Amino acid sequence: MRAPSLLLLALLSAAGCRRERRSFSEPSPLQARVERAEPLPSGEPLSHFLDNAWAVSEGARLFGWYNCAGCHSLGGGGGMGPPLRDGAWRYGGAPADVHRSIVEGRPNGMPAFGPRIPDYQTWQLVAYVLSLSGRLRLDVEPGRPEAIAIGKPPVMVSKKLPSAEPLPEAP
Amino acid sequence: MSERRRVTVRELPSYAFGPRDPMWWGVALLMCIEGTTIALLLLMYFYTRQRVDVWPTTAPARDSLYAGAATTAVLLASIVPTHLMNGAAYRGDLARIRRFMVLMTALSLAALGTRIWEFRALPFRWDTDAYGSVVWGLLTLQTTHLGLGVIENLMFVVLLYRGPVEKKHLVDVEVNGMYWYFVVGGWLPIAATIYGEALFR
Amino acid sequence: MQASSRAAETLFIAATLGLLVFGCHRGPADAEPPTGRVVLIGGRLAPASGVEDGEWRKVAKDDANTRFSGLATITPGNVATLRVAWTFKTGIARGHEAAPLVVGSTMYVVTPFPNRVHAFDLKAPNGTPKWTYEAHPEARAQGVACCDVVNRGAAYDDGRVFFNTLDDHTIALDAATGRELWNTKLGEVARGETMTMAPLVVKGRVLVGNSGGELGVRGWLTALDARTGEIAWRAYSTGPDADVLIGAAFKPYYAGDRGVDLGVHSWPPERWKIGGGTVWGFVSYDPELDLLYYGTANPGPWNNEQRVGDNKWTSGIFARRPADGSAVWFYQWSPHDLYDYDGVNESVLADADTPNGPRKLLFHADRNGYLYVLDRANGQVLSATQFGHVTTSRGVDLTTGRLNYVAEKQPHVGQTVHDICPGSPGAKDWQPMAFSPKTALLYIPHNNLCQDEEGMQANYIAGTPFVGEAIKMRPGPGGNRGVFSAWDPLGAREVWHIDEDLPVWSGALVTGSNLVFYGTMDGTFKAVDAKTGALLWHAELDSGVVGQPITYRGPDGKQYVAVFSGVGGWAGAVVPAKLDVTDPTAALGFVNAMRDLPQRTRAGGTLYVFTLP
Amino acid sequence: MTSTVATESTPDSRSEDARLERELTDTWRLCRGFAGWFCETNHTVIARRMLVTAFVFFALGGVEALLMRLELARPDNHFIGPDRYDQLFTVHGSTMMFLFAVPVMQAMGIYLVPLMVGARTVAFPRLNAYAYYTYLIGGVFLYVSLFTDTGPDTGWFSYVPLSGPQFSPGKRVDVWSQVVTFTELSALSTAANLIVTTLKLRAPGMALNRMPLFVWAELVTSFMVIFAMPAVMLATMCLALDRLVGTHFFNSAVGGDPLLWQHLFWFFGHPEVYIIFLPALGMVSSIVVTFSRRPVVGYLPMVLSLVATAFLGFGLWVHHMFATGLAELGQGFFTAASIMIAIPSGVQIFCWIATLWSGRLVLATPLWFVFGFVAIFVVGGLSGVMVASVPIDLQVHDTFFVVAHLHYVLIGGAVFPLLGGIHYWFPKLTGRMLDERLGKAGFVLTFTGFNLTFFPMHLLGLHGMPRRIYTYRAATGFGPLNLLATVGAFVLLAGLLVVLTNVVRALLSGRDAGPDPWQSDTLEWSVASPPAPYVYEHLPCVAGRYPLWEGIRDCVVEGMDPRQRQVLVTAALDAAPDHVYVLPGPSIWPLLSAVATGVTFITMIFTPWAVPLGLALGTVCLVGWFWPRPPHEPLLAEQP
Amino acid sequence: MTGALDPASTQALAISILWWVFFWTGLFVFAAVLVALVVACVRGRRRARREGSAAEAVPERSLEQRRERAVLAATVLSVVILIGLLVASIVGGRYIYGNPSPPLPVKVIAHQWWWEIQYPGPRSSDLVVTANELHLPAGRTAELELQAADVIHSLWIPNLQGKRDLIPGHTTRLSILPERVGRYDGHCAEFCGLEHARMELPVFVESPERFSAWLTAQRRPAPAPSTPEAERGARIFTKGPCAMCHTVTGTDAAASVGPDLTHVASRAWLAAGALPNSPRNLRAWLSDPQRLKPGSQMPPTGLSESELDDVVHYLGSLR
Repeated sequence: MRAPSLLLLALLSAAGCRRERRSFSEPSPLQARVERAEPLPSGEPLSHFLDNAWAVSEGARLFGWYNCAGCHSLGGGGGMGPPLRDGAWRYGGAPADVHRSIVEGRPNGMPAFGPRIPDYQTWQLVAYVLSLSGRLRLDVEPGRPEAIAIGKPPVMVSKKLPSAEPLPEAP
Repeated sequence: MSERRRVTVRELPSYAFGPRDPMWWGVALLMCIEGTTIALLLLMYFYTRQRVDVWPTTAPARDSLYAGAATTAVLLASIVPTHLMNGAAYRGDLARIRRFMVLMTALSLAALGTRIWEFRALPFRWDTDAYGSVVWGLLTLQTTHLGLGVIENLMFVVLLYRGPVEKKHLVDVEVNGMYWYFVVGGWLPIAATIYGEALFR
Repeated sequence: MQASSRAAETLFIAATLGLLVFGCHRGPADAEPPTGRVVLIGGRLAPASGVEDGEWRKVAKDDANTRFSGLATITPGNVATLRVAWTFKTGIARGHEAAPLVVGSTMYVVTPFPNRVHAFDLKAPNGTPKWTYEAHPEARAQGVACCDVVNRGAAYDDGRVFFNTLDDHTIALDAATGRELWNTKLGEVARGETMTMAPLVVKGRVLVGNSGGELGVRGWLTALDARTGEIAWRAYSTGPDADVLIGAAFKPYYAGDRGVDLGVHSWPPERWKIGGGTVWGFVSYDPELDLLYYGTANPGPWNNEQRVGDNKWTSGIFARRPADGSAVWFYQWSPHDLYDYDGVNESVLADADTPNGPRKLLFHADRNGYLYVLDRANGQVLSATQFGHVTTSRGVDLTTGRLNYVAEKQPHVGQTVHDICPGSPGAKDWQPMAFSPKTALLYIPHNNLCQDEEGMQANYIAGTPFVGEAIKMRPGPGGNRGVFSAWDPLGAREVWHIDEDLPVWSGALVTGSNLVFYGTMDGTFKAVDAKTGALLWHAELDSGVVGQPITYRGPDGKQYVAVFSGVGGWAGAVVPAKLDVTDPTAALGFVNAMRDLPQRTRAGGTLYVFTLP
Repeated sequence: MTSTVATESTPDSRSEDARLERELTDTWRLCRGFAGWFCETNHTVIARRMLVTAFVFFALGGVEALLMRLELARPDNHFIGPDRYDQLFTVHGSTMMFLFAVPVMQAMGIYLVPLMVGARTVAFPRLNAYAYYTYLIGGVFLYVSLFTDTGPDTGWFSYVPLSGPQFSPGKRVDVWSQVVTFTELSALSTAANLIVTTLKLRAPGMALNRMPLFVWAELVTSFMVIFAMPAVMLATMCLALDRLVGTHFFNSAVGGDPLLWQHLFWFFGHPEVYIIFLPALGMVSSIVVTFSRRPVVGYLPMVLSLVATAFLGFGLWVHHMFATGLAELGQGFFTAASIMIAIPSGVQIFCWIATLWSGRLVLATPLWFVFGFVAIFVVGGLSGVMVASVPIDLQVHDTFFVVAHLHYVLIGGAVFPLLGGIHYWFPKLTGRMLDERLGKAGFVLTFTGFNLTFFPMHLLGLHGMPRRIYTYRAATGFGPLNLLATVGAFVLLAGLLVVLTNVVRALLSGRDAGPDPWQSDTLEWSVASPPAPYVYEHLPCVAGRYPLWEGIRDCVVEGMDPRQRQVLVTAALDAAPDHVYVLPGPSIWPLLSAVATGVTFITMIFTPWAVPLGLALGTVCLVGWFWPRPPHEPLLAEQP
Repeated sequence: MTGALDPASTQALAISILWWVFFWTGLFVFAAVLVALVVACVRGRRRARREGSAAEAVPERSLEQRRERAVLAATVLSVVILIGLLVASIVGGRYIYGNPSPPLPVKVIAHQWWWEIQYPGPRSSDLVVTANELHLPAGRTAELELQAADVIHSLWIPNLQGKRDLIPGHTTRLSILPERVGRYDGHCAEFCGLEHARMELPVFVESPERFSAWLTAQRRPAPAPSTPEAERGARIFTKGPCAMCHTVTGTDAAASVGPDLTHVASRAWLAAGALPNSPRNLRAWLSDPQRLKPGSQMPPTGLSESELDDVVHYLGSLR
């Protein structure tokens, strides 16, 4: 009876640690920005951001500061830019694709923020963008902002992150 | 051995009604705690009210007023069987206690039903704005009291019909009646605040 | 089930309320008129310009922006038999706000992005264009177009067709062959600048303006030489007097607009450089006075606490000389605008014989909810009357010309203000009104929207939105989101109005036979009687109508009515862009008021031409 | 009902006493074995567990304080980063206030009040066990969270919007709000228990004006708990709802108000510090009376000042919010109330000094701690009067001056009397005597260490050192005094370790104490040390305020059936016997209910499905708890 | 003796006088209580030695009344003292609010972990926006309008005035009449998150002439870069990450979520009192801000060495 409870405790505390860790000056997991060209790894470094509540809340702050909210609207419902709250992804919904959209921009009007946003902040933005469509763990989802009430996005049925291959070019 | 004064207690009864009974005091203190909580939440309602420019921000629809009136009516009606049940408890008349307890439990379940209708009739959610939060807060708090009351009533019904009914249970019946008065009493100021506001807006 | 039952119930309550409101004849009569209003009694109005030619050479029919055509073959009697003559699918599923042009026997249309120009030979109307010009604008311009990638039409002059592309190019085409004559680049997409307006050609000058007030773009009106495409002059809406072409000739009527370099000193330091005041509406021209009239858009950012001061020369109207652009007078509809009330709406020019002599007038239905009647010679406000439900201001003080705001409704950073009416789209947005000299009435397609608003700190990053407001729009009192009303400008009162469920985002057209045409956002194209507002005919189009209807006499002598369908624009963006209706602040708050639009219509884009059988 | 019968100790009365004792021991026997540990409801057992748990949390809080002192010892020190430091000072504050101060005072009450009023048990023993387990689960939950980097980091009063959903991501503040809910639930249950025990189970003859002052203190404190704790439970519940389901109680953008949180919290916050402080006054009164060998001067003024402190305590919470810029008129009223509350405390001190002045002093260790208490508490009280004045408060609020003030009134005002009380009642709790020399040495070290640590903080505050900073620049000149404070902290640690060794040494090889080592006056000294599970062989009855001194120790109650766990219920005012009811024995349900409450509150942080789960578990526990157990006393003979 | 007890303004003077009144009264009361305690202890011990330590259950009636009267007297005395202190406090309080002459309006907005200061001028274009440094003219009352952009902060300048909270959703006011010229330390006094400790506000009280000279200098837009390094630095600044958050009036960088850097070189401290302003410190700050102020919202810029030199050079030119 003791072993599983200890294991459960260890699991919970690991999840707790990962969710709560405040990491300030850690180097970007994807080396310097200059090596943007190499293929984006999957898995490990992402949980550093996608399972970290602090990274998601920093992403929420930057989503407002860097004017992502201007085109994609505060709640991610879209405006000039496409909505980020529904499950539809024009350029792929995998974290790596969202990261490339931010860094390199997209032809139909998404500006390239690569040289202007430090890399770990880009990953924080990716974490927040995925939380907009309810793709993160429930205990990592950000709370309501201290602003006008927008309401949480409909929790996505499938928590699985979409695959990495991008959709065909939009019409 | 010096002179031993003796206080004999052999003839004293084994139960007593009203403030002579410790359980009565226990529930009275619970009423103080929950009463303070209701009072503070009502103060929060009026504090928030003077900070918001349009109040109620999304007015409760007419449907809510009907639902609120229904709950209030059912709760007020449930006072009668409670009062009669207490009377029967004082006289130890188990048959009448059972009958009124069943009636009271039925009315309390009805109140729970109209409360669900109230929740569904509100045209706003708890996260719509400050007004919605405070109103849902008040309703949820009162529903907790109501829910606890319903569970206790159901337990009493089962106890009175199936279980071994003891003398001290008369006191418990009377105390449960007192708690039910508190549930109804606690609802009146809340209803007046929420629905009164919507009526005279 | 719960949502629909609640919606039904709100409609039921709204309808009863609506009746109450309708009963008390909503309109100016009961609102006590602002003090000191000049009432012109018994005036006779004449259109400023010439006789009916059966064509539609300018988007607004004439320089006076009347959208009135003398044609009368289609009459209230036979309009019921109107049927589709031919259609043309543009193949673009965005907002079609353009007005077709008809010159001789050719019709020219401009589509939204990617801004193709099609010319149709009306002698053989089979829906296939005679020629098509591909502008190939930059794709990234779509990312800085605030309110859908629209284009409001082309201009024709002396065998040339002029139009703007989204990526800030003004292009002239040879009307016969569609060959590009010249192509001038006027703005910088990277700074958020786009161009959507319909040019106006006056005395060999092509007048164009930019848009992008939501991205902190500094507004200007530019005159290009019609033959060569070089820039003749450019008048900015903010900045030092030199940039704004304010010189000795500048004599504004009201004292508040007189001063040196007000375009700089009425802004926090250097903020006029990203101060908005773009020019994306319609331009009017009075040949007798030789004055251009155009409006300037909202100051940037929307959050007014970040731009203390009157923010000259935004949300106002300029009168300029077409030759050198020098400003003659200016009036500010909304000084220190609080709610994004752009001042670009069209100005209809008309003359009136008044007891004390003829008076040159200008009618303007502004987004701040007032219908202004100005003396277009010197810019004096003769009357300013509320033509919609207004809670944000108490009236216009005619002695100082200033709009006095209601303090409690001023948005603040970090505080939500409720029931702001009219909402940011205004009582009337860009949708142009029509004016019939025969009935002397203005036919106004407008909105009935309110909103809750919270100010936020706007952070300027070039090429990204610079707004600073979180908005949730709601239907106004009565529950209907749109109104089409007929208005007597001289009597400053409403004659009749039709409550429309959706905002009336299409232009209006009035004909000599007292017929008024307009379209609704759920795809109904209607004809109503100009005198009574009775619905005479309607047709269901494939998509919502946000275009400008026109009428012309075809080569076969029959009268045709043409209009674009294709829902979009700021109001309809939720459909073509497939926005998420669960986020109330999407599309700067409009989605909260248009949640049901995706079920009411589909995106599309078709040119419909109707005629009698 | 009292009949006086002359009896002498005949052989059969001695054997009859032995039989009585055998039956009582059997009726009130404690549970045996591992499972028994969990179903025990005897109030002395539960109180001892609560005391030990509280002092364990006191030690943990002390370790956190030392880590903070090490971080602040030198300027620009990065021994602990800001994130870890924020967790430390928040958990230090929350542990000391919620997990140590209130529970330890209530534990002393639960242990001593039944003994002092002459009852065999508290009124609701199972509720008492439930209170302890809820408190234990709350404390363990806080420390498990701290060690999984989820320790709260927004201060022990967690001002919104910093503790709100936007600026405190993750579950840290949720842990804090649930721990507060746990401890408040436990405090409310214990308070209700103490009130009913004091009012209904007093020995016959112990009218209200004959109750010992410690019992008065616990009664008044419990009433404060009843009316103060709901405010913080409501506040933390609203904060949890704001954070988890998006309500807008404190969202200033939509009409909520951050000041609403401050009003709600401090409406509880200030009574909370008096809830900690009043039982300490009761302990001082007991110690002063015993070691002055005479009744207290002015019994009635002492009781009235206790009640006055309680009422005034609810009227001055806004003095925590002078800096928020509220209207000046309001501040004037709260300044007056905050200054006036010094009067009841002053009356108490004057009465104690008068008692000492006219008594025959026995300078035992408890009395030394009382002297230490008076010295430190008067300084704390006076700095309190300074903080009550708006202009001065605007200079010293949220600075180290306030840190000094709160430690002077809390450690000085509550911990010193508590240590005195521990030294005074240790013989009763364990049956062993503490060593006087070690006790006095411990006092001296603690007293000097305390002043060395906290007096310099007054100066630091005035110089401009804000509260809750993890480091400071060398140029600010705060370095030397901070170093002095850190050194003082280790001296204070040494003092407390001496007290600990004294306790451990006494437990192992302390002198046997016997029932009444100090020849004290109150009833608990009339029973064995430690008292038997049934406490009184014959329930006592009382004719005066100092029963053991007035030599009427032999008044007894007879007629109780030793074969049943009977409790004599007496009238609230004059304690005339009213009726005798049978108490339920030990039960596992308090533990199960506490676990159910714990599971519900903890899962509530992670998923809203915790509410229906909690409802189901709660219903099961409610039924299990209240379902009648044999032997039954059937209401109607014929019906089943 | 810096801080609250070294007043350099009318308000701080009033408060320090009130403080000394309370201090000496408190000292007197403390001394009296301590003396009473010692005397009681000595008398009690002597009485115990004389009469043994048997409990005296019913003390002598008349002596008891005399003791109760003594307690009553002590209580009455302390009530009188407390009322005196209350009156002193209310009288003292009047000084910290009153401001006779028309005040200099200053707007202070607190952000998470830095101060934004605005000096409105006669015309809108005369507005001066600066950060982390407050200049006040001696002899003239300044009325600070306080707002918070995120959480609750508290502005406290011990030498000049009591503290006032800055609360989101509320506007609070603080009026200061500085008398003595000099540099004083201001602090954030309400816990506001990770870097609450490094949220200081240096305050410079100057003569009115120097103050107006400083103000007109601050009103000028940033000087155009003169040297090639400064030009490169300016381009990196406006095209790179800096323009995402900072404003340099007169250039394209107009973002306002970070401190205004138009005249950053004229400031004495960097990063709200984290370190003194020098090219070396500025370089250290830009290369790794998280080491000096962990948790600050300034990200490491990731610029290369040469880019750093150019930017430091450019920022150095912003006098």
